[in-house]
Amino acid sequence: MDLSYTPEEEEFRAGLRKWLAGVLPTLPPKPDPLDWPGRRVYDTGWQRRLYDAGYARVHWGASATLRLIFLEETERAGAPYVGANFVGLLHAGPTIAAEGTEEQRARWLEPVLRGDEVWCQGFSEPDAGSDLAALRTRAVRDGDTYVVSGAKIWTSHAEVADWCELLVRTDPDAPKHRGITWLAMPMDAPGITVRPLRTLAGSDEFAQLFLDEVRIPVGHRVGAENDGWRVTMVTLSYERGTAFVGEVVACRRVLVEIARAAHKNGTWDDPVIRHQLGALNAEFTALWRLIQWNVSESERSGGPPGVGGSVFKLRYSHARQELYDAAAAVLGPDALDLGREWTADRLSSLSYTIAAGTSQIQQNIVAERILGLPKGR
Amino acid sequence: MDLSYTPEEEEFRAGLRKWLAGVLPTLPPKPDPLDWPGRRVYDTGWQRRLYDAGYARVHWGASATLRLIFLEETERAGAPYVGANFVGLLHAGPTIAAEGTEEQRARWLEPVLRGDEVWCQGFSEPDAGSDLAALRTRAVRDGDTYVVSGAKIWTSHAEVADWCELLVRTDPDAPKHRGITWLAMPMDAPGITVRPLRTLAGSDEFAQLFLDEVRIPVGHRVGAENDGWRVTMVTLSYERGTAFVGEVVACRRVLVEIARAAHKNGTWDDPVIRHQLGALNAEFTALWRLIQWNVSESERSGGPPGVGGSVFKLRYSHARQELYDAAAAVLGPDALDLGREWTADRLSSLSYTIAAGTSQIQQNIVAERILGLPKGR
Amino acid sequence: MDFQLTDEQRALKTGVREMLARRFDATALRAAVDGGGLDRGLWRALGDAGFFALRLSEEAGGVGLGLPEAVLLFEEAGRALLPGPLIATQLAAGLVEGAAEGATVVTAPDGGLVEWLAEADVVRGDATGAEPIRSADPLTPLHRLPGGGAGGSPERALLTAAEQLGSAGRSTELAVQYAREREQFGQPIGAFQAVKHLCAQMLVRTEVARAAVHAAAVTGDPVEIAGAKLLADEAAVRCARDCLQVYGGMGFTWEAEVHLHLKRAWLRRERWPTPARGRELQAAALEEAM
Amino acid sequence: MDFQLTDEQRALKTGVREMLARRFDATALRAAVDGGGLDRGLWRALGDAGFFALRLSEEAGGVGLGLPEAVLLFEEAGRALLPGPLIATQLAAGLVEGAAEGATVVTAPDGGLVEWLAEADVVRGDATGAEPIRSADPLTPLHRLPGGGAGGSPERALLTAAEQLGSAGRSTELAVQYAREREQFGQPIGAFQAVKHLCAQMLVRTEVARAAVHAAAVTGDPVEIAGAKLLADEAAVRCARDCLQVYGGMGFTWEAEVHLHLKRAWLRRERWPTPARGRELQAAALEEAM
Repeated sequence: MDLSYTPEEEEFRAGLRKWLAGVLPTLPPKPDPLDWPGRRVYDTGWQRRLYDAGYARVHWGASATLRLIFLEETERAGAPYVGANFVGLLHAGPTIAAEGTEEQRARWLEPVLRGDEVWCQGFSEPDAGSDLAALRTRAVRDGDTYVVSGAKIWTSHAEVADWCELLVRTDPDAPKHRGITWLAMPMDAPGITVRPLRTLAGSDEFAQLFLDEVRIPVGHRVGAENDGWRVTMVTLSYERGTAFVGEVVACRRVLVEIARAAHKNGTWDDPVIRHQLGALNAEFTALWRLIQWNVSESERSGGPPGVGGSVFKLRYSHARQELYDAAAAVLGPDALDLGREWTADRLSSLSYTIAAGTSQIQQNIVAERILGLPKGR
Repeated sequence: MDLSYTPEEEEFRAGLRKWLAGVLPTLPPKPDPLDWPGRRVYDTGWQRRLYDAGYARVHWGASATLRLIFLEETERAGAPYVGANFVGLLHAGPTIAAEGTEEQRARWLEPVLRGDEVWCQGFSEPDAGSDLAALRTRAVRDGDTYVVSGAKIWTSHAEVADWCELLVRTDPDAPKHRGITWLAMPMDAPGITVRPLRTLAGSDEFAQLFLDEVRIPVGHRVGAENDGWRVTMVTLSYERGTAFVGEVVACRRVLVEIARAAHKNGTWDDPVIRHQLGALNAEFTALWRLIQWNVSESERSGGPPGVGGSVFKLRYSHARQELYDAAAAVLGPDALDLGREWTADRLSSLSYTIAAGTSQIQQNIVAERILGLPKGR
Repeated sequence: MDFQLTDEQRALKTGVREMLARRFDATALRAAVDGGGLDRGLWRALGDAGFFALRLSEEAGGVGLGLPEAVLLFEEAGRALLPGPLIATQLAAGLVEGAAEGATVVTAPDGGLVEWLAEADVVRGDATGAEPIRSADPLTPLHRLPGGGAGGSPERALLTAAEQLGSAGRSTELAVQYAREREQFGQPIGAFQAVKHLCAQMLVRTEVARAAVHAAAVTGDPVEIAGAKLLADEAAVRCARDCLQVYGGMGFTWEAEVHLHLKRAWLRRERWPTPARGRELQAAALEEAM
Repeated sequence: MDFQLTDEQRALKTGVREMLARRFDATALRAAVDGGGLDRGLWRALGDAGFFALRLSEEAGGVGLGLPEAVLLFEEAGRALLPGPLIATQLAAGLVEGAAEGATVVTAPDGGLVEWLAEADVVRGDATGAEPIRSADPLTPLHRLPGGGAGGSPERALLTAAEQLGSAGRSTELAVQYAREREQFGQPIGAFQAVKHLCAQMLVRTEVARAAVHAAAVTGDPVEIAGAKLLADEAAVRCARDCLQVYGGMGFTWEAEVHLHLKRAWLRRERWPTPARGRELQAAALEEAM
């Protein structure tokens, strides 16, 4: 049980802090949330600066501890969010790094790290949500090309992405987990229609993709044909690992801000509110420690984060919703004001117990894979 | 929507109140909780007074509204609990009244009402808890006698009961719900062993029954052979109906007492405690109204309470546990003192989400029978 | 004692539901969500149907019914997500000209907020200094009042509770319907215990709230009304929340009805008495019972 | 940073678990539950094994280990339901003669209660006016102190949290084991989602508490310790409660181990800081961070 960092890690942290302090004031103003091309330019520009300063490689290849420090410090300093680079850096990138050929890694990884190329994700389908493996987008082999038709949903940055990591069904007769293939789809290929999808938060953050005989070269396949499910699980367990580090740091900051707001509007004097915020302080401190525990574990095992990520996600998604419920309790009637940052954040927080595996699915995973409870008949 | 009572009902209430005020001071002192014969004498003595005063018939036959008033007023006046008469009045009695022959009704009902005979229940078995229909106690027909062997658990008042309402398996080859028969077993029959069963509350309130070739005449069967499951469901839905009326009245009184204790020890000044108690006040008021709603519904339909009883039980069992958790919050360290009445009551309250169908089973019932959701494969 | 609805009450409820299904169908709802403003034609139709004059005596041109009937009406309004300052207008019937007929739109401050201030013809109460805010509920334009909300009236609280109850019932209905139809892992999701138990708890919350709201309508007791609002607030918010969980990603879209119930339930919870205030009122009642 | 246990720590944990399995087996537990009083032989054996001298320096005849190792020890004690004023005695090692060796039994008031007062050789702190009560925990005789509990020490709070954590882990283990074996409706009850999800939440609560308690042991920070106790209290109580629900009727018997964890968890929750106090301490820390 050692929570101290090595001299090298401390040096990395100090260097990063110094660099951030110098570079952040020089950033251009943030683009409008609805300006997708502007957001791409902003996000990839930031990524390019990280690359040039040598910080891009922290996303894979580097130790999990360095990644933890990187995410902690960038969030603390108020650096731009990963944004348009999310799928490239945290989903497609790690997948290609782990499962791609030498050639594929050379082709796709560097542009992601440099902020030259943006990826989006084509996993979910309207009829395959929790049951992701039930996806029906079909890919039929035609010589050295896959011809793909179907529909995908919940795709971010689709409007400005260069690539889409796509799951398709290549063998409709195989058991559902065994007929899936992972493809990299160029977003400028003919046959792709992008339609914005409005969420309950009122944002057009996501899109639907309609694919009509899109032709994708066989060389864009990562992993073997029909082995896409296994290939994908690498990505998903990665997401459940350290992907939330920055968010937990941010939640702890928001909690302090909520306490400040409570002081200001007098609700701090109400012990019910104070206890609610106090309990959340203990909660987010513990979640931070749990992240450190998970990172240590993945450093030891050398692999991607294990199912322990499900434990974290179950608790964190709930805690995040409680955080914004507490914000609403402090705000009172102002919680109905969309002009308040926390009101919009509260609405987005609702997706946390649903996206990337509902809490119900996560509980099945924990019960069956960690605790060894039997599957139901 | 009418919550007022008819002149006849008000007259019944006034008469009962007056009678209770006169009779309660004349009752003998309460027996020691471990003195089973003494408890039987006390409980049946009270039942006999009710009978003589004309109030015994309220348990079945009378309107549900009169029963409601009866249970409300006796609880409010601090009259003795139904105690040893519980199974006779609330389980076996209603079953025999609904499903017994003319002769059986004549034989068994009057002695229950008069407090002459005490019943106990032999339903649950160690391996058939939530899955009651999986019971394995066997009854083999030998002429006009059933020969019964097996084991039963969670039997109250077994030491002093005259009769036991028993569920046995008469057809081991039939689907599990179709091979069960309801029998009235005389508790003095040879082959019955009663062994006390200590609960986590430290009381010996229950017993286990071991049955070794106990001979029961065929004439003691209520309903047809192998039809015992249906016969029993009448009893169980009865239990989920108005059986908790007195307890809800008692809970509301306890809540006021807890508030008084909070005033006394200063915890009332803590808004967290005050809000907890305030929320419970709203809760128990609503549960009382829900009882009135359920009673009205059963008056209209003319039958036993419907599945609405499951809705009530789900919420009430939880609310009762919250009530005693609130008592513990008010008591602080005194909540660890078994000398305090609420400490023991808190321990017993733990059984409420388990006994007579766990909350999990009740939720299945509500989801499948009321909401029409499909059974899982 | 017969706590069930009378035949007349049942007929009233069915009548209102059918009227709303006709006059405020899915298309009208979408239009309202997309910022159509207050539909004066619909308001007038509600007036013609006696929605606002319900509790006005027959001599005064009203329907002459009581609080229990008003509760049934507002349950249906909550269920249908009917927009507009319905409660303020009904409470103004007979007091503000045109309110009973649906010719005048009346609003009133409540809990630090004023709904539909810009569109209302008459404001009852003090809305000085009210500033427009971007309402989280797309069906209700809002102004924020400086300072907190003052006290409110039990009648308003009861009718708000009725709206919450209707909304809770609708969220339950939506979740159950979706759970029956949506298939995942080769069976309807409603066959999974996790979903089944979510739905069962939704029903329990709704039915407990119903008993509380209906009883409070009969007794008119202010403490009982405060308790009913507490339970109805919780039922509406949590049922909408759970409905969203049952819907999964599909509930997260702007097009699904689910989020409208959640946002409206949040808004109504801010009306007097808020849950914190309601618990204090209940505690005070306990104190009196000591 | 390597937050995992070192090999030495793992070995220590295993060693203690094995020692307790030998010296305090199921029969010894039953005897203790049935009111056997404090087992002085066991106490001495714990002393010989270094349980009390663990954090005493080697020069002073101790084992020379730190808070993290002490936490592992008390986790095992909590898991095994080991009776006696263990924490007070360990904290007295080096200060009270014979405590380190297990020759002296030391108790101390905490949170308005004193455990094992009649059997202790030494009382640290003021137990004036202590009155015996009928303890709800059959494994811990109790005296009640007049007035409330005063403040406590972070070290005591941390070791209490460690006991709670061990108990939470054990309740989870018991529930999972029972869920795998108990069959109802033709399959192990652990195959039903309702039971599965109860168990999953038990594990989540335990693992979050573990991260909090272990980190607090490393940093020794009083605020972090208070937060760890808050989470460990909740984990221990709710896991025992849920374990009871998984066990159903079978958990309701005196013979099942389940209730012993629940009662002990309730008792430890009353030690300083109680959850209410812990939340205030956390709120105060938030105030400082503003």
